[in-house]
Amino acid sequence: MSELSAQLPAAKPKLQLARFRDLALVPAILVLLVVGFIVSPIFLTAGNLLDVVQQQTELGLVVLAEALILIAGRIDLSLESTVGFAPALAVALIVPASSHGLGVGLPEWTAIPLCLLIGALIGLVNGALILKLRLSGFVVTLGMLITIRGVQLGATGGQNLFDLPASVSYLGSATWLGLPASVWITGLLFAVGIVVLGFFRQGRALYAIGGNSDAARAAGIRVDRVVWTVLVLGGVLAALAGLLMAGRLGSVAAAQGQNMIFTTFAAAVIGGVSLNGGKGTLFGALCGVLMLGLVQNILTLAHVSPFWYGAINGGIILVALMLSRLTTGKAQD
Amino acid sequence: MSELSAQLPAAKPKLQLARFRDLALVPAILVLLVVGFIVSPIFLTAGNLLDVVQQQTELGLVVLAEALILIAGRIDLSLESTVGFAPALAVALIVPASSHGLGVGLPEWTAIPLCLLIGALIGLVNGALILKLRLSGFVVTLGMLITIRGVQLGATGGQNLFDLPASVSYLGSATWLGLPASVWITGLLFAVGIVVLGFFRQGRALYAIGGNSDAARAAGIRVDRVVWTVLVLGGVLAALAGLLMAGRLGSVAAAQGQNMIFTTFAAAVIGGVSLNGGKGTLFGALCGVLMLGLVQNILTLAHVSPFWYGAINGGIILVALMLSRLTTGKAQD
Amino acid sequence: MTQPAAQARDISKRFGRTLALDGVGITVAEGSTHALVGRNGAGKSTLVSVLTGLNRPDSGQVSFGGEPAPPVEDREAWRRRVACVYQKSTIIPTLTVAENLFINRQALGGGSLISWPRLRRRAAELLDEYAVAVDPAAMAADLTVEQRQLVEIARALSFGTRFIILDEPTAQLDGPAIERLFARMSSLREGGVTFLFISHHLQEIFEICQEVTVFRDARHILTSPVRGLSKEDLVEAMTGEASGLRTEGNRSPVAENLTPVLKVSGLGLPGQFQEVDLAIRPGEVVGIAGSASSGKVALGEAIVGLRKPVHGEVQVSGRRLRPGSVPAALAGGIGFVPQDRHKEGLVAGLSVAENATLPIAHKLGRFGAISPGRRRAVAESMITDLAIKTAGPEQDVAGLSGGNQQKVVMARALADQPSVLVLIDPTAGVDVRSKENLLDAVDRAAGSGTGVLVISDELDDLRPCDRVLVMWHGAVAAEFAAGWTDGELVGAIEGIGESSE
Amino acid sequence: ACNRGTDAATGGGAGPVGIDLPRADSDFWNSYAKYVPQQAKDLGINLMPPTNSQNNVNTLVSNVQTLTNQGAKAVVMAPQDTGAITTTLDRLNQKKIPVITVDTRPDKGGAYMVVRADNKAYGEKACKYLGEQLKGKGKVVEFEGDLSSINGRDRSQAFGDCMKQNYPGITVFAEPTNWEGGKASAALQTDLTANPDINGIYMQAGGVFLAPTLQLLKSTNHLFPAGDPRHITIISNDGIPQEFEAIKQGQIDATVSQPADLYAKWALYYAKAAVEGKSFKPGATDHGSTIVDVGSGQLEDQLPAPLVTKDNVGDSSLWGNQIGK
Ligand SMILES: Nc1ncnc2c1ncn2[C@@H]1O[C@H](COP(=O)(O)OP(=O)(O)OP(=O)(O)O)[C@@H](O)[C@H]1O
Ligand SMILES: Nc1ncnc2c1ncn2[C@@H]1O[C@H](COP(=O)(O)OP(=O)(O)OP(=O)(O)O)[C@@H](O)[C@H]1O
Ligand SMILES: [Mg+2]
Ligand SMILES: [Mg+2]
Repeated sequence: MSELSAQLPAAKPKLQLARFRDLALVPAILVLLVVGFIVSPIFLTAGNLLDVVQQQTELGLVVLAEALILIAGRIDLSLESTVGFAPALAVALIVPASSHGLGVGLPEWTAIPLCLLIGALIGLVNGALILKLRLSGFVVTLGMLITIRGVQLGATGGQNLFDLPASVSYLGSATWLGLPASVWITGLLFAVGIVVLGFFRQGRALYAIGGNSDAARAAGIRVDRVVWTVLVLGGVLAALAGLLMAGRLGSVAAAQGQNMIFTTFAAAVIGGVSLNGGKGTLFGALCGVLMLGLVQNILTLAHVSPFWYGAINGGIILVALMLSRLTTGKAQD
Repeated sequence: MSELSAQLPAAKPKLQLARFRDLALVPAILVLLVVGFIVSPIFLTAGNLLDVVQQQTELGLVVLAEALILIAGRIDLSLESTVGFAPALAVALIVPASSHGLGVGLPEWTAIPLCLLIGALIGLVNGALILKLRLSGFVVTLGMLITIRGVQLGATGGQNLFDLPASVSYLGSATWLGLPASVWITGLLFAVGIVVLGFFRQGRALYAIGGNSDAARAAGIRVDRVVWTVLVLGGVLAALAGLLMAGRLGSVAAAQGQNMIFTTFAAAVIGGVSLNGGKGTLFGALCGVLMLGLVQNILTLAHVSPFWYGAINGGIILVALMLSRLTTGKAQD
Repeated sequence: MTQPAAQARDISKRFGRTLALDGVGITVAEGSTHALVGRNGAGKSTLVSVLTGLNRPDSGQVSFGGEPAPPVEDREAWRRRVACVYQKSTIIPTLTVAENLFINRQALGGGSLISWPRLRRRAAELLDEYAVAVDPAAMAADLTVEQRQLVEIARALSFGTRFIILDEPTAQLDGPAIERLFARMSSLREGGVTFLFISHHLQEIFEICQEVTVFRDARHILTSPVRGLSKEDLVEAMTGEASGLRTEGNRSPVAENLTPVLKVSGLGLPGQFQEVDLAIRPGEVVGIAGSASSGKVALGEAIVGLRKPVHGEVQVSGRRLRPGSVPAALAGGIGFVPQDRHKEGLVAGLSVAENATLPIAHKLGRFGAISPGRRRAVAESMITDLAIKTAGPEQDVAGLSGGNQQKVVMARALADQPSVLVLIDPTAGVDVRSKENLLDAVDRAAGSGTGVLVISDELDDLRPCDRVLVMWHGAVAAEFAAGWTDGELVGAIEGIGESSE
Repeated sequence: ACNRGTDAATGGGAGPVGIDLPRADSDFWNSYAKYVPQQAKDLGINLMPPTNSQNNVNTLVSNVQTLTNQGAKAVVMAPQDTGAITTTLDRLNQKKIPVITVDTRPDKGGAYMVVRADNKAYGEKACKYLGEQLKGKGKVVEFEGDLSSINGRDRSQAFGDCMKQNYPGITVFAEPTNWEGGKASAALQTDLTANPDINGIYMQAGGVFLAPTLQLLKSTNHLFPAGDPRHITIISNDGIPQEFEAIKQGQIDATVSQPADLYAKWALYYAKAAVEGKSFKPGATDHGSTIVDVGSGQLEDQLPAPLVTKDNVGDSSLWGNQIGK
């Protein structure tokens, strides 16, 4: 779209600031930290900030997944229901019927691999429909979103599954070296993702595909294979997010993950990932996740009226984005 | 994506099928009509089909708005909250404080123009932020979505507004020449939209802008002005949808419109409108709206278990899309 | 004295660290055809965007017929004064050819209501006038590069404006199309229309222009009548050095008995080309010429895996390549330049370095890791080797001038010491001196044993070839050994001459 | 900073007690929110500023974390997603912070006290009322709440089971609505077209479904006052003032009043008692309710949820008659 506009005068700061796009949220986050400190002395304590980080881990993983998919120029709405469906099915295959299971009674240790496998399968099916049948990705994953959430509701009768296998509960509550396991896992995966997307052929391929898939193909990148891999990976990450969430909340709620995709897109796009593909970084996306978490935490600490919560929340987000626009001087898209 | 393959000799059949993209849903809709007939003899009665149409009018207007915006290569998430906010604010400015109004007490007749004006204003502000501040449209309208829904909640104290001005109730329940007013209004607006987008320079400009906005600018189209107009129009249409909904449901619920944007995108994209801009028709979008309505109607008539409703709903949508893909032989995007 | 049709004075324009125009001026006399030349990145296209109101200059003024230019916001007013074929495509792929031709004036003279049948008829007439064989109802996305360019030209000339700018209109056209364009231009000129014409084919300047302005490094160098100027003078003004043009290559002929490095047997793709056999020995440079419909581009694309042939096979160094697979072709040792740099060549948004090293990313580190240092070093050597004008390896490739983008694609093809090079229109939009650089680089590659296939209509590209095959309607119709004359080759390309059918 | 030390609410009294409100966009919960500070004052409780979880379990979890970080000695909450707070309860129990849940019961127990009306009883009351009014015959549309919420599930299940057992002559059309008025309206319209003889409606939330239902009945000519033979018998749940108004006008017949005031009062009462270290046993209470052990020691104070009909709609002790006046 912007072939000619590349000639527009925005070019001036562009060169140096191209990489600042990823840092665009940093000033906004700093301002939020100051605001939070003014609002409440609790805010800047390690405990509170750690809480914020921990609460955002699951969203973080889903955003990680969506950011990968968006960078590769695709879209996946079904991640949201994978977050609920994958752990629900895995747990239901394990726990006895008395705990609302399906009565299959697989061994406990299978919980985590099973859940991740289910996530992978969903990604696989999405990939098949998109790449083999050449259906629109938005439409396929939308249908998938509705379908698998429906299957979850039908299969569990809307019941929460709360007899979690030990491994799942462990994941949700364990602390490793003083930090919650979920923080380690998410942090590590983001670190790996940032390195791979920044410095590995396989990661750069996503940018090439998202930026111009014909050119990527002509450069010898196996476009379909990479896209499929990313979709499967996305499913796995969403399933992992679901595991962490189940573990943290102590059950798989029938509505687990519901409406999450909206926040996911918000975080990714606020963080500079473009819906048109080929642009943005995982670091930016992570900043988006953290920003949303901080705003929410500050609003809670400030005890704003619940009636005005939404308005203030939206207002802060808008102001923060204008701030990041003005500090980096970069037009967004 | 398929730019390379475009050079292949496929060009010939493609030509004729390019316009079939808009008709892609027609076979699927026909199949649904047959299925509906099998499910219930009531289904194919004029009364029932009219019900379906009437129930979809509000969604239809929002889809009309979103389709215009998408075709012009933009996106507006805030339409969803305009559906609630515009009528809520208009009504609150009119009804007395005892009916949860704001105590301003504007005259009753202002309800409809006021509501539409509020919708226009929201579009205007979105346009300013997107075009003047050059913020990302997704992010701006997301922030707007959260903010104005929040303002609605704050201003009304989360109360439903039950005492609607007579004009609003009238709109929601009047029948003109045997058809509900809302059906006339929506049908007429779609007809106008289809004609303008198909046969007027101003309408074609949307396609040009969405297809390649730099080229459109080079061709003398006032890109910014057109986009702004479309955003304002979108706000007005969403406000109108909100009016119809308030009239039909007899109150402005605090959550009116909530989660509607999702279905809106679904209908538009299923109907062949591309998220990348420049593609699709209003007729296609209308087919998308009707298809979703028919599926829902059939499920209601079939009295499927509420627990399996979602799964079956999603499944039908997926199958219908594969069908439309196979019958038109056109890859989607 | 009449006012000049268009005049720009003291125009400066900066893009980030790049000063694209440095106080330049140009005066285009009413009724003349004025050439603008300069090396890649000299600032020609930037001036065009200023003269057409797409870009506001940092300083300086533009006037038309003595009147100051309208504000950039008033696009209609600009369009009344100047029509343009931009270097970058302004075709809207999602619309039909007919609509593209009449974009924003679909109602054909007043009013807003569009009559599609009338529009299609008018479009068909217009296309006929330029002998463009395209269905007006076709989607623009389905056109070939040449067809798109022709549509752009037809559109620009059809406005009825008195001043028309053509930014490298001929770079993607074959000979007959160029001839038709020039014929059309001269009849318009007789009607008093003024042209600003940009091209890297200097003989075209001498053929159709009366005056020429030369830019070098963002500055105005000279404006002079074309008559009395020699090609050497022009090149000297462009390059700033007095060395003459390159003489013919001095590679020694390739031994007959070497085993072919590229062997194409019975290759066929219905509708494009049939039963093509071809063998290229190490160090041999083979050209393929042919008109737009000859199937030469499709053949090249089939060899490199961009298309999947239905019949036959391709062998590189004796190994059969998996058909339709670019990775297989690259792994087999093919390097190539695709026809359309925007579509298949470059990823806008990524840096010059990254674009230049995309196919060799696996060589820049172990286990898929890419060492930024090594990438930078490789890219820097490419930038110096091919004299790519860029702010640095990290610049977004979208910010390069057209010719420099082409050089990046070329650098990439040469990057991996390929055993076979397939070059489709390799020098499109490249300036005279850079063209020599590129062809020298090809020569060097051939000298080290690479078999080269050049698919082009540019006689300059074909001249260094050991032999040139001419394709006609999907089959090889003639073969010329080195030493052919322009006339006989052009005749064969256009299907007059000794075509075998 | 000028704000140090002001976060915990000042003043004497038991506490501080933290309270999280579930949502701000429903009349019922907004009334509850209004009663909370009044009751806290009456009970002499040092109440921290309430948080609001916006109907989102993640927000609830983080709100509770924040409340405890700020020194809450007891926490009152109304988790709409009852499975998803298991871990939170465990954590609070470890910290010896008692939890009172309102309206819903945590799936795995662990609350100091549950204060709720019995949602299964709502469904049953509605079933019995309709069954009797319709004399065991006819067709009834049921607007089911979100089936992934315990209240929607309990009401649906109890209503369905009761109908099946006691009134086999009544056909029930159970419509999934996700608590959305628009969905209910569309489903009712379709059902009425297909079955013009529908003679009963059960809506699981008056706040959401009342206006859409009445408006639809009106525009499709199905709205007749009670007494008219064509009248469709309607029973609702919630007890908001608009339902009372509709009962008075004969548009609907009954509602089960969910006691917002009592929720606030007794939740805070138990919070105070918990801070003071008191303990309770199953059995009748002094306020017309019973404390039940619902399993594994989880105590639940089941407050009375009166059926409101034309006969008692004027009762000024109903919360719906107290607000907005
Ligand atoms: N959008 C942009 N961002 C950054 N630099 C730019 C941009 N557009 C042009 N430039 C730079 O301005 C200079 C002039 O470019 P221009 O396109 O005018 O050259 P040109 O003379 O048309 O070259 P060519 O013959 O290759 O088309 C080049 O160095 C180019 O890199
Ligand atoms: N050469 C330029 N230099 C600086 N800014 C420019 C230039 N050209 C366009 N712009 C800016 O880019 C934006 C788009 O301009 P454009 O000319 O497309 O507007 P438009 O489509 O004519 O709409 P309007 O009706 O608002 O004038 C405007 O904000 C304009 O100010
Ligand atoms: Mg140029
Ligand atoms: Mg050029």
